Amino acid sequence: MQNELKWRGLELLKDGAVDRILGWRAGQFVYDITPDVFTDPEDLEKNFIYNEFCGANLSKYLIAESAKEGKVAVFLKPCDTYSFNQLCTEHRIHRENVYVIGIECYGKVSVDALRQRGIDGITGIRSEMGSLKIDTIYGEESVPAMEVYAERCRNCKSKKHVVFDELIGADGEVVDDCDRFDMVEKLEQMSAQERFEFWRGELSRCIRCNACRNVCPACSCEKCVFDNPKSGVLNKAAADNFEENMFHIIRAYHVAGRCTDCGECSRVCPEHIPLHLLNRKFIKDYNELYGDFVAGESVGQMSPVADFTTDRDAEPSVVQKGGDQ
Amino acid sequence: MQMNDKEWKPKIIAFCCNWCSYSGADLAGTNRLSYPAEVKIIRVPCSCRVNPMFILRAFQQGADGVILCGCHPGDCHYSTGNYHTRRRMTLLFSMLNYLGVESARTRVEWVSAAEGARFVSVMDSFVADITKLGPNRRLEDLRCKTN
Amino acid sequence: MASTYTVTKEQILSISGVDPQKCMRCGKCSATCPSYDEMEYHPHQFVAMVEKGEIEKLMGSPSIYKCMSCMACIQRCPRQVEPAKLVEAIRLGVIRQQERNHLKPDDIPALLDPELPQQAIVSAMRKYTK
Amino acid sequence: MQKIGVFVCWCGSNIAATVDVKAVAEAARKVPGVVFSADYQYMCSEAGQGLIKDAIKEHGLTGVVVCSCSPRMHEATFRKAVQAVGLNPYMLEVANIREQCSWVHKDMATATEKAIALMQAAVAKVTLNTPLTAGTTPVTKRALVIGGGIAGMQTALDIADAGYEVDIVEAKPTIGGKMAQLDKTFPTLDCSSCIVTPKMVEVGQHEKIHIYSYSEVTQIKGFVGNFNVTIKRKARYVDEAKCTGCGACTEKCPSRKAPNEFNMGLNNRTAVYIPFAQAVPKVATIDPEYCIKLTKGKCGACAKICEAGAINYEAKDEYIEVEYGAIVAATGFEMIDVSPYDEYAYTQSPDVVTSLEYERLMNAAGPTGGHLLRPSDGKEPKTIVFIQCVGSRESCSSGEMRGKPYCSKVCCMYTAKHAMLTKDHYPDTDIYVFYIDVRTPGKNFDEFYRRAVEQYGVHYIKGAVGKVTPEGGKLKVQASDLILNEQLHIDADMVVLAGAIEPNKSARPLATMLTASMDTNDFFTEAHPKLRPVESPTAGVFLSGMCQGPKDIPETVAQAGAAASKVIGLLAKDHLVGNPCVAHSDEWMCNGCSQCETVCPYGAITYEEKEFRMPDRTTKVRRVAQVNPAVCQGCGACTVTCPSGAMDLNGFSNAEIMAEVDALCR
Amino acid sequence: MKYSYFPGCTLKNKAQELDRYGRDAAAALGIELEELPQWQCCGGVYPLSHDEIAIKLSSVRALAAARDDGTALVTLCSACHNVIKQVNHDMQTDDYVITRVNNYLAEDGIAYNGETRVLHYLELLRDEIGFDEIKQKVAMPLKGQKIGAYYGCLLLRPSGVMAMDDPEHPTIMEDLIAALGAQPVVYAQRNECCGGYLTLEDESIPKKRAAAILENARAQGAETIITACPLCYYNLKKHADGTGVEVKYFTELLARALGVKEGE
Repeated sequence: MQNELKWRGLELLKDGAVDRILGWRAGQFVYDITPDVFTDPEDLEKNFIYNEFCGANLSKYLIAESAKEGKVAVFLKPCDTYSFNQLCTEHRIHRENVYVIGIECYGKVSVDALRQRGIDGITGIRSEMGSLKIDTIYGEESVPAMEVYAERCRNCKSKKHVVFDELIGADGEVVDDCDRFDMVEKLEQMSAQERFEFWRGELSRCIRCNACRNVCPACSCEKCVFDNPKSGVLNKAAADNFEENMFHIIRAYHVAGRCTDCGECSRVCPEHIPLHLLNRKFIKDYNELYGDFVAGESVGQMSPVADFTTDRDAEPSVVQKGGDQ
Repeated sequence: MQMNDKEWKPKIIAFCCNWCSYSGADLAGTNRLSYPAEVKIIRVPCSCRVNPMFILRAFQQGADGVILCGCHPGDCHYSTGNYHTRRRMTLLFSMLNYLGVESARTRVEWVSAAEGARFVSVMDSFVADITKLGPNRRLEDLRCKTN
Repeated sequence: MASTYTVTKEQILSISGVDPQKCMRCGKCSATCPSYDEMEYHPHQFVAMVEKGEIEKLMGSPSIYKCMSCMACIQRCPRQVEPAKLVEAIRLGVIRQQERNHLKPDDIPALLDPELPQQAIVSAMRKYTK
Repeated sequence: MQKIGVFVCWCGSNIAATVDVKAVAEAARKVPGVVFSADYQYMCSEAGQGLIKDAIKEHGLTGVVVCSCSPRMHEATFRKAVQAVGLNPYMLEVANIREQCSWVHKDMATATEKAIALMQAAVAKVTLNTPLTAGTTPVTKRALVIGGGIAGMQTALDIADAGYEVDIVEAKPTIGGKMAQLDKTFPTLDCSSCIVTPKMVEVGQHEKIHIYSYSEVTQIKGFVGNFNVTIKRKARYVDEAKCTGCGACTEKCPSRKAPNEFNMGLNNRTAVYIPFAQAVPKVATIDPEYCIKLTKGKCGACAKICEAGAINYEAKDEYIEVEYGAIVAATGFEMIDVSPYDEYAYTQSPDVVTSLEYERLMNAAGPTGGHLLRPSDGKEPKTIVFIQCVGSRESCSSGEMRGKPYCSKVCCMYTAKHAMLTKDHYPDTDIYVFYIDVRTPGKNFDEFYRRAVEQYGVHYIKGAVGKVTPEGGKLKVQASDLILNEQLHIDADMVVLAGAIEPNKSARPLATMLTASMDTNDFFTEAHPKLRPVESPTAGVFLSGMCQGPKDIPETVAQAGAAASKVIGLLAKDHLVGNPCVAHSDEWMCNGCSQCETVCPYGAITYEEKEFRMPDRTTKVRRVAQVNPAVCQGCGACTVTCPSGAMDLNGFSNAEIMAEVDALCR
Repeated sequence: MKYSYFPGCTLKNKAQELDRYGRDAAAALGIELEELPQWQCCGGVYPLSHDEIAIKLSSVRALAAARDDGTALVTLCSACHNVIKQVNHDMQTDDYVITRVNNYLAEDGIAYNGETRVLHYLELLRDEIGFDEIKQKVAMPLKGQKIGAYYGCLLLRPSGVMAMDDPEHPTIMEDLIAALGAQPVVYAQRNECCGGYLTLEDESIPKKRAAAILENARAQGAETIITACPLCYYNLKKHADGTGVEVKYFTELLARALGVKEGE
């Protein structure tokens, strides 16, 4: 797959069809990968990487890249294409400047999951019929892929590319029986006290590194409210319990109806806070209350959060009274 | 400021839209009806002006309950504002509930300019609910104190 | 003939899926009903009487065996009340009880005519017996 | 640093009896930023206002808080007062310590404590207030009325009589609308054309009114006071300026198969035609669909006969652009297509007609010259069945709804009229009216209906018609009589269907152009259903007649006048002073995502590609939101939907409201 | 073109003509109607009550069989069509029915969610073959014949589900009549009930209904009326003597016009 992508990238660069390629750059380790822009074919040849660790969603970088002169080609996995469409809906991406290469994806590996299994010193990875062969400095390891995929991949919502100019590999289908709301349901069934404790436990670990915000394709404001003294919620660093009481709630609310559940927030969180569970709660709620809606499914959709109906609609009192202290 | 439970009185912020609910509250006054003084009203042009950030801010600053009052659906001075409120607050309250914040601390009520008596009964019941719940400790900015 | 069993209004509403409160009393169901003259209670009365809870009277009336299920009342009702579904629900309320079949298999041979299509017998059995 | 003055009103004993006003004033002095505080018996009195003015001058106050009655009562009074001494009126806040404090609480200590909190919140807010100035925009002193029926004509006349220029755009070749097609009007039974044609003439001759007949509005830009409208003048192939309306062409025209719209298609007209004798403008029009010259290239009979040389087969559609200060929608109504109700056999028998067709059959200028003859065989009908509510009052819960959920309002009355007029001319006619309810609220309306029953012997039957079967020259009507509980079978000669009325089809695209809202039935929505019934929520757009909802002629005329008075009120101003409490977008923070645009009920937000000089001296083109302050009404819906907080509301900014929250939680 | 075919019990017995002519005509039009290897009676009438599940099972079995065969399911008898089409609609939209039916059928290893397209033979003619095409294939045009279509109730109602034609102003049979070279006669009673199964118990209603229908057709000029329903056929034919109106199955006229009717 990597060679196929690289070859296609080279071809596009060389024949001048695009000026830049947005892809993944190899780092020191095989799992140490950075999204980057390649303009030089030689650089691409040498440093472009694509493997089971390339989880990063590249669509957000297009806000800046597509605003520049010339054309940029980008590799998008199925879930990334939803973010791409959503950003197009919000007029953040200059579609005409982007050449979208959809790439097949079966899931991306969580390095932490490997480490938890005691796999360390990783030097290579390849996938073979549902299992992963991992080269380490201690020898080869084989693990069932599903067990070390990131949560968002285990609960993949769609293998279908909702947008592409060309495809490498096959296009898949929307996963109808995906279980991504199971954990949200589990939380909903807890008592208020249990939920509170769960979330305090998670959110109190927040060190306010802003990684979730910076990686999130929906969190792409020109100026974030938390950096803006006029917003009334200026707060640039962890100082009090702002992170528990305000930051993540406001962030989740701000991206509600626009979040495509790409799962980048949880992927990058150094404290392993399951932030996607906040976003999924909103998604689950509006699907149940206002009808199914998938952000980014197509360009120009009206989000149920911004929409309204003059007919009967759920009243705020539908929220189940979690009255216990 | 430490108070024992007997002295404790809830702090309640009521956002009222200028056209219906704020007038409804005025009418309650004109008719000399009475409701608990813990309710403090903030006037907004429309219930749809209320940003979820305001509600979180109120809780963070020590409010024990936040209530939003707007025109009845269909009667919005700006035609559609309260329809937006309805959705936004449904989703926000559900999220707060999900985070373990007692959902009785948040409420939306539709109160028209003619419903002075209803304004009073809404406030009475809301204050009673919050009094029963006791002080808001979950979203208050009290990390040092509670631990 | 009074019914041995009472069937409640709620049961009728649930079996039929009809909301009689949608009725605006225009009478179009009765205006369009081809069985009207043979019925003691007419389609619009089924709606009004179910709404009032007068289920027993309807259960005891031969009218419930006069509906041809032609669905004209369902089709033409301007408020989507679907009176025929009430007639069916009340008839079911009767024939689902023990020994309350309107037509017994033994009765059939006497009613047969050499040309009568099977369809008529099957349909009648479906409508009149349990 | 702001210098704030706090003024506590006693309101006689209204406040002072429950709130310790001195304590409030005292507390105010301790609030940072407050440099002056006072209390007084009646702050709203001349002397009280003087106190405020003097303090502003003396202490150089930059902000004022008045603790008094509800701002809904005296905010305007106090704003005027501070403005008089040079302070921006929006640097004043009112703390409502009467309606929301002294009047609702009994205990002095509690009330005083709350009054102090309310005062502190107001101080916190005013500290963050910034002076606001309302923008002004000039007003183009010309109005556009879309639709030339009785509603449009009346609106135009009333505006024009006040001295303003008015243009009427009418899609048909003549003004007059549906009223010109009616025979008599209820409940007075006066002749419709006798009252409407003089109006048409008045409109046609009014020096301030210009009629664009056979024209359509195709584009609307701008906003209140400053609309720019593109009008399409459809090619009528006859020069309006030259045509004298002599009608010679219509006599010579060999193409005589075009359905006559004026007579509801009950007879035919020529391809070149004047809709009816009293048409305004009285100018011929060539129907390009039926004109032999235009379809086949040969003929030219009309050009030959026309002495004025008005015929021009080469004419093309023309587009003109005109500026207006106000727009009135008066697009009127149509009757629904009743053919889906074929249980009434409308498509199967020519003797089943709609009420509007019946109207023409009764009219002296109609296809039968006023003799009631049934269309199939030209015989006088002896038995006539009227069916009410055909397509009105239908349930809207199903996707396959044929009709409309509302009551069409006028059918009960015009059917009583039809019945009586028929009985007047043909007393031995048997008339049956099948009704669900007879709705006659209106002056002399119920009396009118009762006359039909009691004096004329019209058979009113509570029930519905289920089926009409044309057979052997008769219409077999099967119906129910709910009172007698029987099914009726009537052999009728004619059946008249009171079809539901619906808004004219042109209304929906017009609403889109106007960004005016509509309900699910395509009636225009009023700005407030009770208090602003003739205004659209979109500023500068007004509603006249049936386009807003079913109504009869007097109601239409009344609404037309009301719309006109609103237009006159607008055009009387040289400049529009806006409400400064409107939304505004910080262009540097705007993401360009369009969420605000989608929630704005007024279409006040547009997007623009703008060039920005970046700190590194490069320029960047960004898509940013622009709020038109003349259109924005200040609801704030956009401010909440804006993810970046670029959108804020003057007078109720995020920071101001949060400051109030903070103060009240303290 | 291949379709699964559900004849229904009446067409195997008292209405064999309806079936035979239908099959012959289909063959002449190049349509392969393959009778489902196993089918059970549709039940004759669609249950109007929401809680009747068992009655719907035979229809679902037929529908599932057609689905497994990858073909649309064609019916000819109006009653079968009405039942099967309505059941199919339930299986697409009504969760209450879907769950319960599938629970019953799980034993037989059947799971069905309304995937099959149900076509009445008339729809097959109109939508799959096309009346223009049929017109081309007419060998013996029914010139000069004045024919009224009799729809009855089952083909059209409830219209939201049946979706065959406008319930008050249907044209599908008239268009067929015109395609066969005859002159269609429109008469208002064509979509009114014939009396249906009431004929078993009480003949008076069908008698009255038949008289009204036949009289109306005759008065509007029809010499023949055609139907797709064996029960309508029975009720009408029984009372047609002396009215001057003949009652026929539409397939008979179709077969004749196509030149495949035996003995002609």
